[in-house]
Amino acid sequence: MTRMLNMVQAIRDALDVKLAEDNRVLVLGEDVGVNGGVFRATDGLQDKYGPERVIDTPLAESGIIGSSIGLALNGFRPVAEIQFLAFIFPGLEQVFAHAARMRYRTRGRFTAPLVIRAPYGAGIRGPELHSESLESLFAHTPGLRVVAPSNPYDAKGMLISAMEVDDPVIFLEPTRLYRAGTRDVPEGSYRVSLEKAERLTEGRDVSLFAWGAMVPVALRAAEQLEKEQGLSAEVIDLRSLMPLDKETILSSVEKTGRAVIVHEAHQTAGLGAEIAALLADEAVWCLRAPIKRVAGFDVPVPPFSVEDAYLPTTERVLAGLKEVVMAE
Amino acid sequence: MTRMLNMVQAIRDALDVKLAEDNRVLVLGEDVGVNGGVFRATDGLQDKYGPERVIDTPLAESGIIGSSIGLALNGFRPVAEIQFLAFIFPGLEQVFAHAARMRYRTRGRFTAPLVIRAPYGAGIRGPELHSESLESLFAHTPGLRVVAPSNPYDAKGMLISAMEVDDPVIFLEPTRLYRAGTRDVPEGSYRVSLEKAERLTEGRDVSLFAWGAMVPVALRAAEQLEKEQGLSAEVIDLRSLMPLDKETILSSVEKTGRAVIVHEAHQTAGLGAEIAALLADEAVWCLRAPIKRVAGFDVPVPPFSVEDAYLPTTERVLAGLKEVVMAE
Amino acid sequence: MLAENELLQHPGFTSAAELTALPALRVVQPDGQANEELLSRVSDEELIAMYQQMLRVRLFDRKCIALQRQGKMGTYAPFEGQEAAQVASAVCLANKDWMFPTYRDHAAAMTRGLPMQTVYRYWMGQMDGFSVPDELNILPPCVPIATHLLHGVGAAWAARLRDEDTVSFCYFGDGATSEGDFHEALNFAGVFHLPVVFFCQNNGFAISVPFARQSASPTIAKRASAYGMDGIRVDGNDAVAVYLACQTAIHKARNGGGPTLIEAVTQRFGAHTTADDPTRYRDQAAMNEEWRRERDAVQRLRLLLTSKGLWDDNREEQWIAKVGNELVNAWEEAVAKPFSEPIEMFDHVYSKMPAHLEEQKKLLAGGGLA
Amino acid sequence: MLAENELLQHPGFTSAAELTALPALRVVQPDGQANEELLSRVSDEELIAMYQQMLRVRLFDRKCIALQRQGKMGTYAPFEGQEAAQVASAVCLANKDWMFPTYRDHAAAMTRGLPMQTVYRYWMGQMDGFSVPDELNILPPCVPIATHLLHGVGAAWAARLRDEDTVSFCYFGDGATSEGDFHEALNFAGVFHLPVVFFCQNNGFAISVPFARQSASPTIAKRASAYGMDGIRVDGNDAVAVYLACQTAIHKARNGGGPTLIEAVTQRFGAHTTADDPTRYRDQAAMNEEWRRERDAVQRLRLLLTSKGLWDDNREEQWIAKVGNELVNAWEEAVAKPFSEPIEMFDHVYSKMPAHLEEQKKLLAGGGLA
Ligand SMILES: Cc1ncc(C[n+]2csc(CCOP(=O)(O)OP(=O)(O)O)c2C)c(N)n1
Ligand SMILES: Cc1ncc(C[n+]2csc(CCOP(=O)(O)OP(=O)(O)O)c2C)c(N)n1
Ligand SMILES: [Mg+2]
Ligand SMILES: [Mg+2]
Repeated sequence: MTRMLNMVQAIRDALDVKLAEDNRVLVLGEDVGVNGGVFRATDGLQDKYGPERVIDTPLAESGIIGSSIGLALNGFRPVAEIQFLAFIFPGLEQVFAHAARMRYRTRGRFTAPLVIRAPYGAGIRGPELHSESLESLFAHTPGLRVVAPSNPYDAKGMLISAMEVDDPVIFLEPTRLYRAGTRDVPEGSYRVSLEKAERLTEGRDVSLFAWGAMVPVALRAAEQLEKEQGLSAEVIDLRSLMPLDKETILSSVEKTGRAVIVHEAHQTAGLGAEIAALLADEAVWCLRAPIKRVAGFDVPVPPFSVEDAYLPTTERVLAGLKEVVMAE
Repeated sequence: MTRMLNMVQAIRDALDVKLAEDNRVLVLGEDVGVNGGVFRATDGLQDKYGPERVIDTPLAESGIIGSSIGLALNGFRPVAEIQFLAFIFPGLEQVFAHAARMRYRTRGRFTAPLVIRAPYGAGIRGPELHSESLESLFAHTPGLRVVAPSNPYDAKGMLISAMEVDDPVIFLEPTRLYRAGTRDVPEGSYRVSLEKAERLTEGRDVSLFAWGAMVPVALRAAEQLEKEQGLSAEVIDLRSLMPLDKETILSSVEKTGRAVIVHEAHQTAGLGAEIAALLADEAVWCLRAPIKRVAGFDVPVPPFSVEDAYLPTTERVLAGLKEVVMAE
Repeated sequence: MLAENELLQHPGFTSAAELTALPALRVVQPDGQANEELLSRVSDEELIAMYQQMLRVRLFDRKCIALQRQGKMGTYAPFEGQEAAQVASAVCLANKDWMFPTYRDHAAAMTRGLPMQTVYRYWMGQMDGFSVPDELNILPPCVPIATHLLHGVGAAWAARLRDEDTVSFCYFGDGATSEGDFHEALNFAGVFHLPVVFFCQNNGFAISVPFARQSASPTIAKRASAYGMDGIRVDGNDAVAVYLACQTAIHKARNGGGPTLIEAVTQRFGAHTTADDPTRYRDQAAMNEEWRRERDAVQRLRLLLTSKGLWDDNREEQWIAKVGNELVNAWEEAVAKPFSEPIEMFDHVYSKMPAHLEEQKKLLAGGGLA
Repeated sequence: MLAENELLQHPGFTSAAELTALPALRVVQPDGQANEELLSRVSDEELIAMYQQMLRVRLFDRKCIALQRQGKMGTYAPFEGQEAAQVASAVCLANKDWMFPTYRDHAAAMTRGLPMQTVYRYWMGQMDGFSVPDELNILPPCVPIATHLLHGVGAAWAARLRDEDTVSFCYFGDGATSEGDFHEALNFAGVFHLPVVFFCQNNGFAISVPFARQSASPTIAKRASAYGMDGIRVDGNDAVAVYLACQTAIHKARNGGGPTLIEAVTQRFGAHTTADDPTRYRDQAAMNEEWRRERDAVQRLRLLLTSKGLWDDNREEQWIAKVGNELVNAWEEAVAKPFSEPIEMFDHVYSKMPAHLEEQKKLLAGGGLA
C-alpha cells in the first residue's frame, strides 16, 4: 500500500513507524510535542505515543543534543529536532566533541546512535538564520553520517535507516521541499540506503551533482540543456553527504568527462569542493573541461527579499553546464 | 633592531606592541592574566598593562567571545584567547551567528573587529581535543578572516595586522611550532599581509601548498624530492586561509602543472579540497597530473601515542609528490 | 524614581540574599486603582507619553499582522499584550545607552526612536531594515535566542572600562533563560559587576512550551541570586511598575551598582508569529477573556489616566487618527523606497571586499554563473 | 545513612527554598575529632575501606607524577588533596550506576573499579586507556569542561523512562560551573526531575583562576535553587561528610526524589597538571603549610581511625607495601601490553568502516600516501 505524501508527511510517517515498532525510539526537541513541530513534522505523535516518548524540551540545543547523547548511551534511540539548522550552533560542541567521538573514544564500548533532524536551506522567506546550509561542517567531522533527502520517498526510507544505524546521523531536511510536492510513499517500514547516491537521469555529456533542494533545480537545468543544445546531463542526487558515494561519482565522470556541482551552501570550503577535489585526484585523466561549482555566494544568506539571488537558480546552473560543455 | 624570538615570544611581542600603542586593545581569556597563558603567550602582560586590559575571564568560551563582540561593538579591540582550538566549540554560535555577521547585518553600522587567537594542531602529545585543526569550518563562514602563521616573523606581523583590520580574525597558532625555532623579529610595529601567500622556494616541477605546522614538513619533503629525484617543488605557505591568495596559487600551478596540498585537518571537506577545486576549475588546462592531498586521516585525532601517524609526515608528503611528478 | 534602598525594602523587591518565589511588584490594579505613593514618582506627562506610545505600537502591531496577511511582509512576530513591558522599559533609557532587542521587541526599539519605516523594512526582508540611525545604540533584532545578552555584557564592560555611565539593556523571553548563553552572560555581568540590566519578558510561553517546562524554578527573578545580583519581579502589564523597576535598575547600573535581573510577568496575547497557531497549545478563548478583563496593559493605563482626568474619548480618538496617519505614511515611504538589490548582498561582508567576492559580484551582475 | 528529612534539617544542609551562603557540613574535624552522632551512620569497615582507598590513590597519583617526569607518560592531572571528595563519593555508587568523571577524577573511577592499568594506559596516550570494563558504567575522562553533565542527565533520563533505579553521578570542578552546559544540564535535570547527582569539587581554582573570578555567588551549592533542586555544601576534605551527603543524594535520586547539587569544598594540593606551575598564581608555601595542618583529607581520616583504634603504624606500613606492589605490577603490565598500533585509529569511527576509511587504512598500512 502506498499513499501520496509530501515530505513533511513522509518524515512524520517514518517517525510514526519507528515509534510504533521500536520502544527505544524517542522524539525530542523544542515544540515537537503539543505543537507537533513548527513545520508539523511531529504532528499527532505525542497524542499517539505520550509525552514520555515525544518530548517538549526546554529551549536549549546543547541540552537537547547532550542529553540525547546520554539517552543513547543508556539504550535509547533519540531523534532530536533542531528547529532550524543554524540553531544547532549552540549544540555544536556536543556534536563535534561527543556524538561524533563516543564510539571511537570508548573503542566501541559506548555509542551514541542519535538522529539530529533539522530543516535546512533557503528559499522560504525565513528570518535571519533560518536558511543556512551547513553540511560541510558535519562532513568534515569523522564519526558523523550526514544525509539530505530530496523527495518524500527517500525522506521516509532514509529516516528509518537513520534511526536504525548505530552511528549518529545529521539528517538534513530541505525546508523548501517540505511541501513542494507529493510522491507515492509505502506504508510501514522500508529502508533507503544511507550511503548510495541515486542517478536520476542518464546522460552522456556532463555529470551534474546535487542534493536536497538543489535536486529539482538541477533537473530543470538538465532539461533545459537538452532542449536548448540537445545535450544530456547525468543528474545525480548524492543523498549521502558523508560518506560520499565515490563510486557513483567517479563512474559518472569517467563516462561524461565533465562535472558541475550544485549546492546552496557557500561555495568556499563547501562540499562541492570535496567532490571537485576527488575528481581532480582520481578522475583527472578523464576531465575534458573545468569542474564548475554553482553554489551559494560567499556571503551570509541575505534577507529574504533577495535570497533567491543568493541561491543557485536554474539559470545559473544552466550557465554552468554550458560553460562546461562548451569548454575545450 | 631585531631579536631572535620563537613564535610564542613573537606573539607576546605583538600583543605588547599593540597594548602599548592602542588603548582599545584588550587581551582576555582563561588564564591569560596572572598565569600568563598556558603557553605563556601573554606572560608579563598583566603586570605591565594591568588587570583591566589583560583579563582573566570565567571558564566560558561563549562568554569570552560573546562579550568580546560586545566590547568590540562599543569601541574596543579585544584579543580573545581560546586555550586550545577545539574549546571554541561552545563559542561557535557567537562566531558564526554574530562575529561573522555583525557588519553585514547592520550594513556597516556596527562591527566586531575582534581577534580570536587559538593554539591549534597536533604533534605535542596533548590530551584529547587539544590537537584539532578546524580552519575549514571558519573558511566556510563568510565575514571571517582566517590566518595561520608558520614562523615567528609572520606571527608577529600578522597578529599586528589582525589587531588593526576592521574584521573579525581567527588567528590560528600552530602549537607544534610555538617553540620549534627562532627567527629574527624586528622590535616595534610592522605588518605582514593578511591576504598574501608566501612562496618559500621556487620550483618548476610541482607546487606544494601548506600552512601552519605543515610548512616545515613540506619544506623537508621538497628538499628530499630535490635530493632523490633532482626535481624542484615550489613550496607555498598560504598564511591566509580566508581569503585565499588565488593569484599566487593559480600562477604557481600554471607554471608547474602539478599540485600537492598538505594539511593536518581531516582530508574530507578540509581546506585542501577548496584549493583543489579552484585548480580543477581555473587551472584544469594546465594540469599534468592528479591533484593530491596529503592530509590528516578522516578519523578523530587519535590519542597521542599514535598521533604522529595521523599527521602528514615528510614521507607521506614525499610519496604524494612522487605520485604527482611521476604521473602522465 | 525610587531610592535604591527604598526599592530594596519594598515588599515586591528583594536582594540577592533573600530571593525566593516572589510576589510581583504592582502599582496599578487592573481596574486602574493605583498605589498613590508609588504612583507619585511618575509625572502625569510621563504617564500620558507612555500611554500614547503603547497605543501607537499596538496599532502598528495590528497593522503589521494585516500587512503580513496580505502577503506584503514575511512572517511577523507580534507583541500585543507586552506593550507596557516594552514601552515602559524603553522610556527609561537614554540615547547613549545600548539596547539589545529580540525579534519581538520592536515596540521597545520604536519607543527609543527606531523609525517605523525601518521596522516595516525589516519585516519586508529588506537589507536596510537592519540599519540603525547613527545616534542610537540599538542593535537589530536578535534571532538566535539569548546570544545578545553577552553583547550587552561586553558593551557594558566597555563603558565601565572607559568610565562612561552608559548602561546596556537586554530584552529577552522566558525561553531564553534555558540557553547556556543566558547563564554565561549573567555570570560575567556578576563577576565583573557590569552596568547591564537583563530584562526578561516572561510571557509564559516559548512558542508552544509553557514556562513550567523551561524551568523548575518558579520565577526567573529568583535566578539572580545564583549570580550574586539583585532580581526584581514586576507585573509586566503594569506600565508604572515596569517603569519604576527599570528606572531604579538603570540608575543603579549607571552609578556603579552593578547588574540587575528584571522579570516582567506578561502575556503574549496573540500568536508567537504569524506562522503560529496558538490554539494548538493553549485555550485561547479563556485567555482572551481573562486578558481583556485584567491583563490588558493598554486598557489598564487608560483606566488610570481617565480616572486622573488625564485622558478621554476625545483625546483617544484624535490620537488614534494621528497614529493612523503615521502608520499609512510610514508604510507608503517603506514601499516607495527602492527595494534591496541582490547585488547589495556583497557589501559589508568585510571591511574591504576580497577578490573572490569581487568576482562573484561581477558574475551576479553579469547574469553569469558565479 | 541519614533520612532525607533529617539531612534537610541538619544545619549544614538546606533546601532549595532557603539557600544562602552556607556553612559546610563537617563531621570530622582536622584533628580527627568527630560528631559521634553523624559518625555512627558509617561502619568501621566502611571507614577503613575508604581510608585504604584514599591512601592507595594518593600513592598512585604520586607514582604518576614521577612517571610523567621520567617521560613515561604524557601531561598528567594530579588529584592530591581531593582524595576524600572522590573516594567517599564513589564508594556510594553501585555497579549499575553511571559515573561521568573528568580528567582529574581517576581516583573516583578507580574506586568504582576501573583497573589501575587502564588509568596508566590512558595517561600514556594508549587507545585502550579509554576502554571501560563491560560491567561498569564509567565514561572515559571528559576533557571539554562541563559537557558530560548533559550525558549524565540523558543517562538518568533513560533510567527514569525505563523505571530503573540507577543514578547518574557527574564529577566536575568549580570552573565548570561557568559554562553554559552546566546551566543547561541542571535545568534539564530540574525540569524532568531526574535521578542525577551533580558533584562539584570546588578546589578553589580553574587552573590559575580563583573561584571569586568564576562566580559572584559565594557558593556553588546556592545555585541549586535556580533549578528548583536541593543543594548541599560539604567539607570535601572530610570523607565522612562527603560520604553522608552523597549517600543521601543518591538514595533520594534512586527513590524518585530528583536531582541534587553537591559542592565539596576541597583543595588541589599540587599543580593543575604536570605542565602547570602553581607558584605563578598562588602562595604555594602558605598553602602547603595550611593544607598539612588542617586540609589533608588522608591525614584527617587516619587520625580518626587511629583514635578509634582501627588503624596503626603497622597496618599503615603493610598497606603501603601492598599498594606499592600493586603500583609496580600494574605499571609493568601496562608497559608489557602491546602499544596501540597506528592502524587502530581507523577502528570504531563508524559502526561499519566506510569505503574512504578502508582506503585510507590501506594506504597507511602500505606506507603510502593517504
Ligand atoms: C538558538 C535558537 N533556538 C531556537 C530558536 C527558534 N525560536 C525562535 S523564538 C523561540 C521561542 C522563544 O521564546 P521566549 O524566549 O520565551 O521569547 P518569546 O518568543 O516568548 O518572546 C524559538 C524556540 C531560535 N531563534 N534560536
Ligand atoms: C571547554 C573547555 N575549555 C577550556 C578547557 C581547558 N581547561 C582544562 S581544565 C581547565 C580548568 C578547569 O577548572 P575546574 O572546572 O575548576 O576543574 P579542576 O581542573 O580544578 O579540577 C581548563 C580551563 C577545557 N578542557 N574545555
Ligand atoms: Mg516567552
Ligand atoms: Mg577547580
